[in-house]
Amino acid sequence: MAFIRHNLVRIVNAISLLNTNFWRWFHQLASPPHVFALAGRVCPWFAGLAIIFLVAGTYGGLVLAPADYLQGDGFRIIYVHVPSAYLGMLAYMVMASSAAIGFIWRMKMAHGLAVSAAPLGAWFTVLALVTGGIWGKPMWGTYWQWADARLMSELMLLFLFLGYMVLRASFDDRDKADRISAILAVVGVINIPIIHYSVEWWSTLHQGPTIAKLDEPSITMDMLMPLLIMIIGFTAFFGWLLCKRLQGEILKRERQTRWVDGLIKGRTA
Amino acid sequence: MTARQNRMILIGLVVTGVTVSAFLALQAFEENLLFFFSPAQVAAGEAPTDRTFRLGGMVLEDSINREIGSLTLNFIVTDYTASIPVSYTGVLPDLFAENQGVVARGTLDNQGGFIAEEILAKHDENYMPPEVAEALALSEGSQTP
Amino acid sequence: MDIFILILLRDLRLSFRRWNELAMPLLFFIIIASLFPLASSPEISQLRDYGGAVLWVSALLSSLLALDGLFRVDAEDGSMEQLILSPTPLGVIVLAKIIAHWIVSGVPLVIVSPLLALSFYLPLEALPVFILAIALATPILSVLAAIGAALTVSLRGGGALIGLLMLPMMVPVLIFGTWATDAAVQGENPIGALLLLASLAILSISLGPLAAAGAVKVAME
Amino acid sequence: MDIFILILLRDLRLSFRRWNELAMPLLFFIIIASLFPLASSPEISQLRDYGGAVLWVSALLSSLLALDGLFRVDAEDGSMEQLILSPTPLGVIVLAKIIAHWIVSGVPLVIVSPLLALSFYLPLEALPVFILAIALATPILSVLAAIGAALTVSLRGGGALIGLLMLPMMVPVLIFGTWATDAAVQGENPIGALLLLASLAILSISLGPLAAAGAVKVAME
Amino acid sequence: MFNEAASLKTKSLEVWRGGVCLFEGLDFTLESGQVAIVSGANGCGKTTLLRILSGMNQAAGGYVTWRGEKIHRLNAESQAEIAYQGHLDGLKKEFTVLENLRFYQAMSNQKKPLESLLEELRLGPYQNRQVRYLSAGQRRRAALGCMRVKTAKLWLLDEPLTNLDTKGASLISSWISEHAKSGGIAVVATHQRDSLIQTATIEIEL
Amino acid sequence: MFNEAASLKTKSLEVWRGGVCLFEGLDFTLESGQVAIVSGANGCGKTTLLRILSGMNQAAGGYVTWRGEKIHRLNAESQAEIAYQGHLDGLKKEFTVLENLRFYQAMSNQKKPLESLLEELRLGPYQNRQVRYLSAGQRRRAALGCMRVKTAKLWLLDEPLTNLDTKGASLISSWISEHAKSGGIAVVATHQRDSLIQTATIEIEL
Ligand code: HEM
Ligand SMILES: Nc1ncnc2c1ncn2[C@@H]1O[C@H](COP(=O)(O)OP(=O)(O)OP(=O)(O)O)[C@@H](O)[C@H]1O
Ligand SMILES: Nc1ncnc2c1ncn2[C@@H]1O[C@H](COP(=O)(O)OP(=O)(O)OP(=O)(O)O)[C@@H](O)[C@H]1O
Ligand SMILES: [Mg+2]
Ligand SMILES: [Mg+2]
Repeated sequence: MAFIRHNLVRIVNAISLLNTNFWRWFHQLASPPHVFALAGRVCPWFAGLAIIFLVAGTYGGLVLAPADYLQGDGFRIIYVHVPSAYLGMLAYMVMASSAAIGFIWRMKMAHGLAVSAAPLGAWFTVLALVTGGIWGKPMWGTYWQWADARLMSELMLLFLFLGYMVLRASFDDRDKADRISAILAVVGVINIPIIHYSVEWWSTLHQGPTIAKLDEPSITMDMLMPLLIMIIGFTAFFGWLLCKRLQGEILKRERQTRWVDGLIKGRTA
Repeated sequence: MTARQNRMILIGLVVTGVTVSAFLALQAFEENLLFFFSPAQVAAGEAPTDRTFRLGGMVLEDSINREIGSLTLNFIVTDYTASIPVSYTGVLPDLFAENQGVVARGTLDNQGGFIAEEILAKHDENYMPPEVAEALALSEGSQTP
Repeated sequence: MDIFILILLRDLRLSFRRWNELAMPLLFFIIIASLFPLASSPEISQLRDYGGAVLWVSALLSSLLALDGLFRVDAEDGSMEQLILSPTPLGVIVLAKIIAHWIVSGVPLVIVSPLLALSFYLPLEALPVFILAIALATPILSVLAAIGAALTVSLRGGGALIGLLMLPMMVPVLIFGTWATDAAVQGENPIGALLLLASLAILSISLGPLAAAGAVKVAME
Repeated sequence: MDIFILILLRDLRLSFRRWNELAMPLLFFIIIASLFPLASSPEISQLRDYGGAVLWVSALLSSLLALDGLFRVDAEDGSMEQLILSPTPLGVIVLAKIIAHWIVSGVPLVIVSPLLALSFYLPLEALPVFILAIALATPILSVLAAIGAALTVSLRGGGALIGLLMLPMMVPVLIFGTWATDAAVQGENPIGALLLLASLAILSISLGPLAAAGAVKVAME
Repeated sequence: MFNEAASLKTKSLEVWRGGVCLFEGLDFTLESGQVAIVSGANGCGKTTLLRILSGMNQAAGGYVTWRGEKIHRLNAESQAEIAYQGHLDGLKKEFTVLENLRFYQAMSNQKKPLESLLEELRLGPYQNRQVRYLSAGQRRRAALGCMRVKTAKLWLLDEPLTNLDTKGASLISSWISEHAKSGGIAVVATHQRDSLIQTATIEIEL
Repeated sequence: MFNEAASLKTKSLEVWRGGVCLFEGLDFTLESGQVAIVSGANGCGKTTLLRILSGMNQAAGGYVTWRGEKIHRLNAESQAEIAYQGHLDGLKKEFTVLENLRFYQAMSNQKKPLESLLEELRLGPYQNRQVRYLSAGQRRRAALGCMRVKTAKLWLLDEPLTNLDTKGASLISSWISEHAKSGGIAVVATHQRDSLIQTATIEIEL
């Protein structure tokens, strides 16, 4: 009994320590100079990762991976289509969740992150739509199907990104823009599960999940590896751009403060 | 009623609402929401007879035959419970082949055949090199004689 | 609860006081539906083919437009300040306003929809499903448009922006609605689409007012 | 003349300042036209059948809606009092306002109409006539809607009333417009319908502003 | 051109509103240099009177003349001599203060530089701010600035002091005195009689 | 329920608007029975302060408490004790005066008869007239009536005397005195300092 009590106390202590550490860390995330520096520090890592993985993945996808038994070499567009489709959704989730955090805890930096993610997400979504369309013409026999739930929901994702950006642009007051557009971003999250599960919920033209499912992937290892590498590469690329944009956004927001002044003077000196 | 109770009631209502809606949505996915009809449904007379609809299934092995001297093509779409003969005139997508998924849009003629205006190929979720596909076909062939 | 009904009645009475606003969505609906046959060669088969689409698009547009003023009018005359400062949670007030608005804009639409459907030669058997679908869809559209209206209260001429912002969320309603209608017209089973509409309706009614209330509060700062 | 240009520029600049209002009619037009294929089975033959009708009805609606605020905004912030008391005849000012509004709402519509027409599979040969017809029709619709707007300035949410008042006069425009389009599509001679539209356009531009100015003056008393 | 002397006359004005006679038999004449203060309880018809004097509303009986002509049938030159500032500001919220001033200046074909006016109104730092971000009193000052740029001969002011601070109020009162001294005419409706009475030559009690 | 005494406190409030710091380090405490007059030039931040006190806006730094709780996180009971009347009236133009009063009364669960209030406001003859047909001062009186029916403990009034005639102004000033005497608290922003200063216990100069 005493043993259990002793251990319980230790666990509780550990948790509370973790908890205080977490909150300290969380509050640091509210401080612009800190976030600016943090973004600056992780940026090169993302850049390096992105370059290595994108090169390796491209080589793997174009050269090492065998042609598909059915689609031949045409299937290789998968190495762009799938990562960009994932990244579009990931970017939306990053945008919506940081906007929500910003709204609830009034954290300006979180809003900054959301703003930075939006155009990136839009571009990835465009890429997914375009590569999908290009792929669809030879494979399905059409670029586009209005009645297909996957395609429609992906298009709506693009509209959500655009709507978010347009809404922001129509406010002159940044604070208000942050908080109001956060609501739109959060409401739009409902689209994400729809995109993902659309192929299961409705019988559509778009194929079902190949890798993103509980079963074993329905793709052989030699084709899968480059795909995974590309996905990691795309993600790192996204992280890289996100850090860069976040830094820019912070400078824009904090341009009147002393630390930015100091930063600029330090650079020019 | 105190403000606190009021608040709890409101939260309760919201939670109930979300639960009910999730339940209804799951219920809806039990019903099939059709992008296309399967041959079995067509055979059972569930498909409309007087207008265009989409027919989806697999192209039956050895069923494709071209009419000589024209672009017209006849083949059979099956879901392994029922089969529907389809005829189509026009260009085909690359993926159109025997044993592959296909979605055809068109109308039923009065002999129970299907006249397609448009053929779309539907790819499944499997990707593999040709060797693997052959091996797989072999093993499946041996399992289901 | 009392306050809920109070606001509901207030908004209803206001709409009846400015009857022209009341008539707006209905008139709009009728314009579309009656001008269409005028603008195209009205052959029965054709009308039937696109009748459903016309009805659904006009329902969507009329709820988009009618709701533009939902919060703006209150914001401009200062009532919104009073509502925000009232002890009742703003979400409840917003819900009451949405429902009042649905009663004056959605319900008439539901009521005339059979007439319009018949004038587009929709088969009689499909009518109940069509009406049910419209009845389920209009509240969703109202809630969505209300969120859009709340996001744009402090911007002039929010109408177009509401459209842009809420379109991604309205499209599914449109699609499920036409699915249900088509299924019914073709004698198929519309239950799936109807269930989806019902689920969306309940979801939007339970969460939508919260989002709209949050947006209004921020916008009025 | 100076004043005419002054007001024209002021209204244009205002529209660009509230750019979302500027985008309104265009966006509206695009939404309508793109929701249609979504809501119906988007088959080429059908789309072509009702494409013309969709385009015309949505052009009509978007000019109706966009003009609701033409005088109301000025009336509510007191600018209208100042304009009425200015030495320039009110008719001139009203004309400038209508033209400014047509530039930001009608012209974009004319510009996108070929795109939409193509997306509805209107034949290429019919395009010039269609564009010309839209270009002639939008000013008429703007003037008519402006008269309606003037009649209802002093009422809130006059939108529906405008519709009601102006609908009978807009119907001919719609009919001539679709005549011209249909004629062009079927390779017939569209000149008659186009001439009718042109004569209506000139008539409405010369008399409409006077009527609208009179109505505004009375409404502001 | 103006053969009649600048004078505003009313002749047995009779005004009805909502089925009630607000006043009748109102006669007065204002000559160059005169300032009339219109006072009275809320709802006694001050706003209505000013609108009638401007020609926007019509009286049930009697008439108003400016330079001997009926007020609602003035030619362009005479019309340009009249400036009215009502309860509403007449500013475009989306325009900056400067843009609003410029617009009304251009409407009356004036071209003077605006710096000193902005200075007087203490709107200098706000000249490039959109009106919708101004405080109530700043808006009012901008609106009065717009009235000022017209350089009209007859001023009709409805509660010009609303929302103005002490400095603003004394600025307006000095404007009115100056205007009268330089031969202008003003009719001012106000509840803050004390702040403006020293500028007045006539008081109209409704 | 209310274990804390009714008091409104601000703690080192700091307010920014449009990139400018309007004021900072504003501390004051108002206890039951106190009336604060907020005065200052146009644009000094009176409206902003009142909105922050009401909880509608948030300050850049510092905070406001009512009965010891942060103002924007009040529970329903405390929230019901606050009445705010800004530059805007909050009246529905399509409703009659009586309907507007009844609505705000019902919103605060009050049920007293309204005759005497209408009498005081001199709106008796207009009680069944739609607000859009009222004169500016009559509207303002109706709006203040709507504030009055809430029987709130804390009054936040932004220029209540705007457009009011002399009688109206002295009515409001007597309301404020009475309110303070019966244990209420009021914060009143005004430019007509003279008309209200005798009711004040504190003056806040911004
Ligand atoms: C415009 C057309 C297309 C669009 C908008 C589109 C959209 C998407 C999206 C959003 C995803 C990610 C889904 C998720 O992660 O849940 C995805 C995945 C995928 N798509 Fe597409 N796609 C299109 C065309 C195609 C075509 C033509 C093919 C091949 C025939 C294809 C093959 C795939 C594959 C293999 C995946 C990965 C599936 C998984 O493992 O989850 N897509 N697509
Ligand atoms: N939304 C806004 N954005 C930027 N600046 C604003 C905004 N609202 C107000 N301001 C500025 O903040 C300052 C304070 O405004 P506020 O309305 O509080 O003044 P006030 O003291 O009430 O003035 P008044 O006596 O004129 O009513 C003003 O200079 C105004 O220009
Ligand atoms: N459109 C209208 N219809 C009916 N009655 C009206 C209308 N406009 C004003 N009234 C009434 O006419 C009377 C005079 O209104 P007016 O606005 O001229 O008063 P005022 O002297 O300017 O008052 P205030 O000092 O409040 O501004 C008021 O009793 C008002 O109720
Ligand atoms: Mg008045
Ligand atoms: Mg103020």
